[in-house]
Amino acid sequence: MNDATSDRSDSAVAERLAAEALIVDVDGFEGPLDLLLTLSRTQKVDLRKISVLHLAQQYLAFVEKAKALRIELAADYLVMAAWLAFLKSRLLLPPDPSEEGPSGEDLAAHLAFQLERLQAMRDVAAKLMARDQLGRDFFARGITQEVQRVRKVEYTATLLDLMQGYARIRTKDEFRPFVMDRDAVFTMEQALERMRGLIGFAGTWTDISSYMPDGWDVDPVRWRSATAATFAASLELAKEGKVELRQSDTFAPIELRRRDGR
Amino acid sequence: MSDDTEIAETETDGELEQSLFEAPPMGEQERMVEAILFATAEPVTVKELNDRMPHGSDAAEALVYLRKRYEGRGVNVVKVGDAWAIRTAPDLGFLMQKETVETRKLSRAAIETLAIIAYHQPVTRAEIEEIRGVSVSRGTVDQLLEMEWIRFGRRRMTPGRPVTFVVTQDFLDHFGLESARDLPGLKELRAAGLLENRPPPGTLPQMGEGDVDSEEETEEGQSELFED
Amino acid sequence: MSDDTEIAETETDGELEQSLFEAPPMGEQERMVEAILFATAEPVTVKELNDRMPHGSDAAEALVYLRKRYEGRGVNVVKVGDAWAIRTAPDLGFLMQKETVETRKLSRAAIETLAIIAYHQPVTRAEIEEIRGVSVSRGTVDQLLEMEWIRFGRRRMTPGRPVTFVVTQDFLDHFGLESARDLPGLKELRAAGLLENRPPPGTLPQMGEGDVDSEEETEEGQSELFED
Repeated sequence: MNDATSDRSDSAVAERLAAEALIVDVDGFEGPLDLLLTLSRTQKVDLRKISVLHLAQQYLAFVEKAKALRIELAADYLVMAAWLAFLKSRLLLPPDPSEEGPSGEDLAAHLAFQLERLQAMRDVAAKLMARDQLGRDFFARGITQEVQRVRKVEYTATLLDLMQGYARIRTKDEFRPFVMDRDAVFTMEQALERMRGLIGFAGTWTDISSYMPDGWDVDPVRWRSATAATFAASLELAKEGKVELRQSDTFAPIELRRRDGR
Repeated sequence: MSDDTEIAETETDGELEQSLFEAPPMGEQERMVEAILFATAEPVTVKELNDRMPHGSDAAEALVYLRKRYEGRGVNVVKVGDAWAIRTAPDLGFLMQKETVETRKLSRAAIETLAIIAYHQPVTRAEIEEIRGVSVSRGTVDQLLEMEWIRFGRRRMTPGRPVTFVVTQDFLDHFGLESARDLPGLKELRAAGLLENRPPPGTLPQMGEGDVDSEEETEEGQSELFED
Repeated sequence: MSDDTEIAETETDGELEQSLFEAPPMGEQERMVEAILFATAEPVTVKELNDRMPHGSDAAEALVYLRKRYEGRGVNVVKVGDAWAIRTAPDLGFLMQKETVETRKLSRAAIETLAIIAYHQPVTRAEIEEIRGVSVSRGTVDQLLEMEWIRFGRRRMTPGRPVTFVVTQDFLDHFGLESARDLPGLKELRAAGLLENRPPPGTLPQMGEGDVDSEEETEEGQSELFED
């Protein structure tokens, strides 16, 4: 009992010293894994033979110390502490057959693997940095000769480009995606506008074809469009009550007269 | 140009006519490779060499001779990835104090991150974090990218398609490595299984970005943990 | 460092002990000069070399050997003022140029001008402008001349004796034509859907006015072309 107590107090002192040393530069740790790795060094054994249980206890003791000293630990340190506490219980208690998931040994093995891997990365990082380095141990060419870039532009055109170019000039027209050609269309709005200006004079019955725009009777396409627009405009004007329309027979001329008064 | 032709004449003699259409003799090709490598500070790929040399040249073969010629000399022909460069012999570094460029001191985090990328490439940020057990700051990766020691590799074909990082030719050049396979201790690490991407069994706390699969498991574990 | 020691050992053999206190063997000094000249950004004087090399070295002598070693190689040791440098052999200067060929589409103005020349040759600048309805920039014609797709034809025997333009053999080769007469006529252009099926507005170009020389040559082709 006595022995045990003194043992405990001895190790407690050592642990406290270690922990305090750690606490002083807690900022220097790059996360909980780094802290674990540092703690594991106190075991002075090969990482493969490390006692994960002991390590968990060391870590938990460290966190306790930090708490006692009112040192705020980042959340991931606490998460690790919680996980290690869980791991510790799994390692200590007999396995519960009803419990699922990996065994305490699996978890401990993985943690040991993580520590070993991190240590290995640190070792090779040091080896890497110890290598001969460019600009420190060996050197590149001091006087570099610029490679002159001779930029040569080669212009090309295809026969089709040439033909299209020529065709474009010959038709003085753009080659463009298909669009409705609107220049042969006389819209109803245009017809209405034109007729509104003219119906003032239509005191007597007049053939609506006389309201057609000038020059639109030459080209059949334009004639057709102008006729339709004028007719539609006449109907519109009749609807508005501005004019009256009549037709004596099928295909006979449609006549229009201003509607007075009302 | 004229010297070039002269040499071709003297060396090939009767075959002059042929040589006008064929590649220059190997000795000439070696001179050409030598001139190009000397002129540039950056490593030059075999393809670039061939592109710059007369049609039909075989820079790869010329390099074999040239490398041999410079063995043991004050400067050496070195291979850097798939490119070639001339570098001073490392044992003469002491003569170059004047030339030494102050290199930016890398933080411990940056050095470790660099080593992890070199040894585990292609590697995702989450994997780096898993190995280091701490999140990787943006600045660290940015610094390494800026130094052109790492670059983005292919995206990983896993959910989220995360980008990966790989080391560059500049990295190899800086550390005098022919290829990433020549990294110190690589074989040993592989043999020890330390380069395997071993998934944590179940309930390890997720460092960095947690992966989706184990989320509920972790939560379950933690609700248990936090009972007291 | 190991290379260094090996060479020192093999070359000096029994004198090894002595060499620890004396200048390195000449072979080593040559290597050093080689490395310094290679890595230094500026030409280096003999004094600077001696200052940087181990005590007792004779850079001037090492330079003699080094210069000899690089004779006829792809790079040479050259004297620049009273300093020394390694430079690319003058006959290999052509390797230091990298030609990048960029392919660009000919501008619309150039294509149209070219087309007019091809269809109407020999044609004066005034005629081209009349056909295009806009003035032809000097740059456009120069570009076509430079590409060697057009050349000057005979002067027109009209007041002012204007030069004419005709297309070249290069032009025919590029477009895979045996002669300019093989250019598709308007009928074919229409059949190919390149001309709209309606009479071209405006006036026909004034062709071959006073063009005595080429009358017979072009008549046949053009009568077909300009059937409208």
